[in-house]
Amino acid sequence: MKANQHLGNALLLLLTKHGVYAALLTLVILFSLANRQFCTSDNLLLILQQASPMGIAVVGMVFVLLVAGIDISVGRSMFLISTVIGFLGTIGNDVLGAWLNHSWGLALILGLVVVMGGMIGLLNGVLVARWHMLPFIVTLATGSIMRGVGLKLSGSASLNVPPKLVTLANGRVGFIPIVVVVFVVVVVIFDYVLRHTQYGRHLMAIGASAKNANRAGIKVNRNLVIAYVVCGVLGAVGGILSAGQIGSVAAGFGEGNEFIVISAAVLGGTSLFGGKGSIFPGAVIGIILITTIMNGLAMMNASPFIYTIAKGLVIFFAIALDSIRYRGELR
Amino acid sequence: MRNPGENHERKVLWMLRDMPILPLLVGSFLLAIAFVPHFCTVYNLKNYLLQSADLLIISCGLTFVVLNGGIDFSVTSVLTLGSVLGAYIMALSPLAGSPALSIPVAILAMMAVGLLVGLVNGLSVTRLRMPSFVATLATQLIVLGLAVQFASLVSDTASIAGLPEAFFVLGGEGRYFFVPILIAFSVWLFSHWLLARTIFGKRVYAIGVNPKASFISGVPVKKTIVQLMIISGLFAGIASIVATARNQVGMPSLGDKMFLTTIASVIVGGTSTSGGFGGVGKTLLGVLFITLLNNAMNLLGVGWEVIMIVLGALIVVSAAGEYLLNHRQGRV
Amino acid sequence: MRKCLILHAALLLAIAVLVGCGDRKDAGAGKTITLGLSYDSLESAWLVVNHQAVTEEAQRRGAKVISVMAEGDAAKQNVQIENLLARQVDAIICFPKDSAAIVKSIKNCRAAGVPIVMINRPVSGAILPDVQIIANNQDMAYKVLKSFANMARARGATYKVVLLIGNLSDENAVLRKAGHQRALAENSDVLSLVAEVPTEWNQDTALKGLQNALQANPGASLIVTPSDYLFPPIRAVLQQRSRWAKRGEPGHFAVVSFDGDEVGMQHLKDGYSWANAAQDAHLEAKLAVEWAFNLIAGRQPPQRVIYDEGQIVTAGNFNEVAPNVWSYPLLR
Amino acid sequence: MANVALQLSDVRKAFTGVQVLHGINLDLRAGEALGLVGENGAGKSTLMNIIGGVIAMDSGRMSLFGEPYDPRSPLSATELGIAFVHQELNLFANLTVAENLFIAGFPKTWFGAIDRRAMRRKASECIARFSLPVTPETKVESLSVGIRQMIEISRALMRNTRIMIFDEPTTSLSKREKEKLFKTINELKERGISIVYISHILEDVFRLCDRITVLRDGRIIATAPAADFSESQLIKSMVGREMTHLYPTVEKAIGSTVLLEASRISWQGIVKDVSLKIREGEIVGIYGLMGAGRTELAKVLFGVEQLDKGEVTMNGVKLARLSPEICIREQAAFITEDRFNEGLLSTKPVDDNLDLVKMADLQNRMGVVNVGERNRLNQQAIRDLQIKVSDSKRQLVNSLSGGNQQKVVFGKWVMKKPRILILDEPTRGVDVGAKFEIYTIILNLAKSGSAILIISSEIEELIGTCDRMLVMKHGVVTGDMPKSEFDREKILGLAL
Repeated sequence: MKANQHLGNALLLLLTKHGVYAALLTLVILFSLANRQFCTSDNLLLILQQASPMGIAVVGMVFVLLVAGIDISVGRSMFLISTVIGFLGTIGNDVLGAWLNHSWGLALILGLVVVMGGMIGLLNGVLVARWHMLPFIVTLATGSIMRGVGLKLSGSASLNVPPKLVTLANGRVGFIPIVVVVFVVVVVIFDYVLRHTQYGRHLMAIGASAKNANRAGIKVNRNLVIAYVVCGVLGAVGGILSAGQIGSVAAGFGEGNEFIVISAAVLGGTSLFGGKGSIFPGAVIGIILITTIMNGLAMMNASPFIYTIAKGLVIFFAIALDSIRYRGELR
Repeated sequence: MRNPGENHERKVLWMLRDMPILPLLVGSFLLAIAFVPHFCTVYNLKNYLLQSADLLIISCGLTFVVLNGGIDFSVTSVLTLGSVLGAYIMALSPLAGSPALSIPVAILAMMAVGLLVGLVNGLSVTRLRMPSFVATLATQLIVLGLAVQFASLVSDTASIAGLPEAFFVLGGEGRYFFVPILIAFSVWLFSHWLLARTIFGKRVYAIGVNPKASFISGVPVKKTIVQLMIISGLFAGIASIVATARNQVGMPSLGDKMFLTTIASVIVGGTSTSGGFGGVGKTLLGVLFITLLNNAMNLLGVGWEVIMIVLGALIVVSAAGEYLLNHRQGRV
Repeated sequence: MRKCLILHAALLLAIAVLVGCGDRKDAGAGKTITLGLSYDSLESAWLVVNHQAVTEEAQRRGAKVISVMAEGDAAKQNVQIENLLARQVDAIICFPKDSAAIVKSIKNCRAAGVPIVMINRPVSGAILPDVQIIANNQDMAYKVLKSFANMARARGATYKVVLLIGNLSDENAVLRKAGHQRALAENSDVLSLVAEVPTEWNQDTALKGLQNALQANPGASLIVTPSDYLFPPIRAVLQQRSRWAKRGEPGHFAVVSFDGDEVGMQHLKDGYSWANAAQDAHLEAKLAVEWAFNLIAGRQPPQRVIYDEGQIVTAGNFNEVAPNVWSYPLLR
Repeated sequence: MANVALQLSDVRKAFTGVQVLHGINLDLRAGEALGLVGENGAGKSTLMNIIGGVIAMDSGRMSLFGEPYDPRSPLSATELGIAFVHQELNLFANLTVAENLFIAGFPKTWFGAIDRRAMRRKASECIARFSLPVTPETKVESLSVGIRQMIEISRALMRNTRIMIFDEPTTSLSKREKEKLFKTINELKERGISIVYISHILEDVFRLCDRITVLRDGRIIATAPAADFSESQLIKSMVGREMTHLYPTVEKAIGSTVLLEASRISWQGIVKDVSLKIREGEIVGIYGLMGAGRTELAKVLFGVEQLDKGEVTMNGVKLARLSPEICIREQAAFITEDRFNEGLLSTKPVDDNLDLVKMADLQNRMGVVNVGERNRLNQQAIRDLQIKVSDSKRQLVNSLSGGNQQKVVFGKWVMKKPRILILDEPTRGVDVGAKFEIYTIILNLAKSGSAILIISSEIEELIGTCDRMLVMKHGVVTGDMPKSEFDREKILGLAL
């Protein structure tokens, strides 16, 4: 019986560690068999391109999940940030208009709204760390506030984003889409931060045990807040690129993106209970897997509602696997 | 305590701490009567109660889960799937011809949907040890997907119309406006009875405060958690009956936007998000307050986006207030 | 203690301010007519213009306008219309979210004796509103695609079609799909359908769906969209594939559209699209307000449905027809 | 006095009204190893936590190398050169050995990233010193507890440490690891670092320490060079207190029926092959030091943890599966040592705590609790146990004194009229007066025919109340003696 249990545990470990690769491989083979167009370099690039904006947000989410937090406001902060950009275009101020049409001016404005994303993260972080509120309640509430503010700004109309941004988000360097380049850069930077800086290692430590971390002299609250700020910043970048890809921000923009982002992180092996997870390969493989599922289902002409069900099943199983060894309270 | 002069102050404080929403509700109500045009008309007060009905039912269910320190995101999807399934049975299925048969079957089916989803949630939490906020996030997606997929399979248009007239009574059609109010009130009364009088209720509170001590004291922790998740789902199923009857169609978008108001009702009402404190009495006040806010702002022509902002801010303020009060009391 | 009281006082004050912000000039107003506007959302440029035109037209006629927005929630729209009725508006002009679910509101209006006029989006159900001002969706969708097919036949070109589909809870989307499909069937010599892309009226869904559909069908050469609202994702996808080119330029990808709003007409003028079925935002607004006033005065319309016959603008007749389209003055 | 590293004068501390430290005066000299011995609950941990900045003292003064010393947090203590090696491990399992060693401050390159090469180099040195079978890149989660502890010690050594406090460092080390540790400690002494060494293993204390301080009941009994003590003297001064509290005398008879029987119980290597039998009316005590497996035994007996091997029989019924629910059905009760986390709903009123176990019997077929009966029983329990509470409906349990809190826990179980009681540290954190009342409750329960198992780290208490005593050490029962053979030194000798 003992031996059996050991075998089971080993199998489980294998599944949690490498299951995502197996799943990806199986899916790629299945979809390739189902549609000849699937396994072309064009389509694989397309998958990367579709995955990139959300992938950037997943990187931020990993930071928050590592300290056993969660941010379900990320979709709505994407909406607010993008709406602000669209809104600036509708003000009709000549100077502002000129800026939006100028590369450097646009860069500055984008920089400012990304900072705004950081401020949103700061608010979430402070409420969670200093005021000891449950992360999912905090971010549910701030999310609804952001959505309200965004709708107020746009008057619930769809707004166009600056053409320069559209060109940026849909452009290519050589044959590689720019968004993919941005994604890679973000992954490289933040993977480095996580692995090779004191901050990153402290995050892992806090996730493993906040009490021990405090005893070891780590500034737990400050690091926690920074994690939420990172999540806010990267969520904003992802949102901006996603809006740029579409070319406009409608009232429904960003709704439900938090599902994709969180489930991608968890699929990539990041634990909801903190202290475990990675950006490369974890987050990257997670978002690619989800995008592949969506892409492949579309190629098989599946009903779009199946996507929702598939998304739900994916997140359910990813989290069920993550939870099996959890020994805390049931709630 | 030591100083008799403090006694009165302590009583007020006790009341404010225990039911901070009550003076707010009364105050807002008076403000609304005084300043909101057409608020205090029979037509509007009737609307007000009708609008609270389904919210109260669904919030009561959610209260049980929040009392355990958890959350149930899937209630809105249960509302949706129930609505679509019930409407299908009443309007499109082979039973559709005989309302006398199809209506009860539909009602049972809608409740069964809630029961089933609640069971899955409960088992996910207890057996698979998933935290409820992600387990239900996932079931929310799955159930919503099922609802929309089902609707698109059985009907060309997304919403399913053509329900039997008799069913609308449950939604308060015409002179039967008291029916949904009565249903909601019975559900509330039942919840209150469960929590205040039965052993199940006592166990819910005990587990919410200290699951470990409850377990050692012989409380069947897992069973109780499954039960309260089932209640949450079941009540969402009942709410789905009332909401469907009220809108008179089966809608795959019925619950989409409802979660915020639901959780806001529970939290603003004063049930603690960390579990063990609160109850449906508070939720009732929360529901009345949130609906009042919605209704009054609507009458004033304030946009829904402003209401969203206000609801979000209220949740933050309630949770922060709870933290402040408890921190000083040394609870936490 | 003091903190607690201050918190309460602050919250009540905030509510009072919110109440104060709302307009309550009509509290004792005399005979001015009040129109209630209930729009689902203002997502597309067409709706923004239409909503504004209705407001201006009503104000020009001396009416006061109260506007509420349902943000894509059909159940909320019903509640909001109830609240409009509570405010004792004289008539309601409604752009419904859900063609079936709105029936409940029509009933409510009947019961309250308040006329309701549907604008642009028709109702599917047994009970129709007093007046519907709608485009002849199916006919226009059929005609616009048919005229494209004729042009194609004249040039000896054949097309592989990707058909975008709107949200099926919107009767407009259902009817336009039917019109498009009829045209496809009748012109199968030049048009062959290779993929249908459901968009849910969501630009992101449309973007991803279209990307995947074009990937799966490299031979596709025509996109048919049921609304100009979907142009941004169409443009983005074609740009990504280097297919966003004018007619006659290498790599050109044909587009046929619907609505005739500023964006769609501009693309037609610039040569990116081939044809557009323009429905008149101003005309529909004018008719709606006119009939709302007529109904208030007790005049009944000759028929329940008043069609905006619309205009089919193509690359061929642009110079003749386009100046008659409402959005023409906005073009660059 | 230039060579005094740390000086404590008149340090006092009380928890919820119970005085734990009564004016401690202590000198720690530079470069010496000071052994600190005493029974559980003597105040060693509290004292060390005050020095380590984990808790604050109520009054008194401390000075560190002549400077006034009053740490606000563990961090400030660390910065001033005081390192702590705790009983419980403070490592992060998800990080590597090297990362754990440097967690408080990584070596950095010029642009702020972690200098992996420097880190690896320094970590390797550290590992080499103990010749641990790890590399700097090994993840801590894959290591044994012993090795983890060595890493924790190394971590403390890495800092500019002047004083090191070891709290039971060897409990999970193998013999070889222990030898290495001792060698290191001697090296440290030579480098002028002061050591405080807390241990129950007197042999080790004698071997390592220059001086030994004995702490008892929050007072320092003796401080003298190690050579001045013999082992038996040391034990005597540790336990040799006069009877400070009286024990009630209740006439009772021990019956012949065995109510609780456990045979060959094992759990996770912490409880090994334990058997016991308790008859009706009998009180059996279990004495053991911290980590002897006493608490774990109690939890296994009550089904809180699932046993790996063995059988439990209650009331003559062999139980196939154990859980609190099932045990309660067999009329068993369990009072845990951790009142706050496992015993009470501390933020709830007294009434809600008292009825927690009993309420299952007060429901009708609909599950409705008979509130009148409940209130009557609650009031009766409050009267019987003399719980001092003004309004049992409103007053929160955590506002009561320790003794009354414990009586509430007793009340919760006594209401059920249990036949079998398992009591783990029943008088912990309870003042002297309330202790007497609690003993009375226990003895009266035994008189009414219940079988009682008391686990305690206070020998006095067991001698005063028990009919028979078992001694546990490392999960094994090392002694079993009737009341006539009770002897403090013998008991402690068996436990050490």
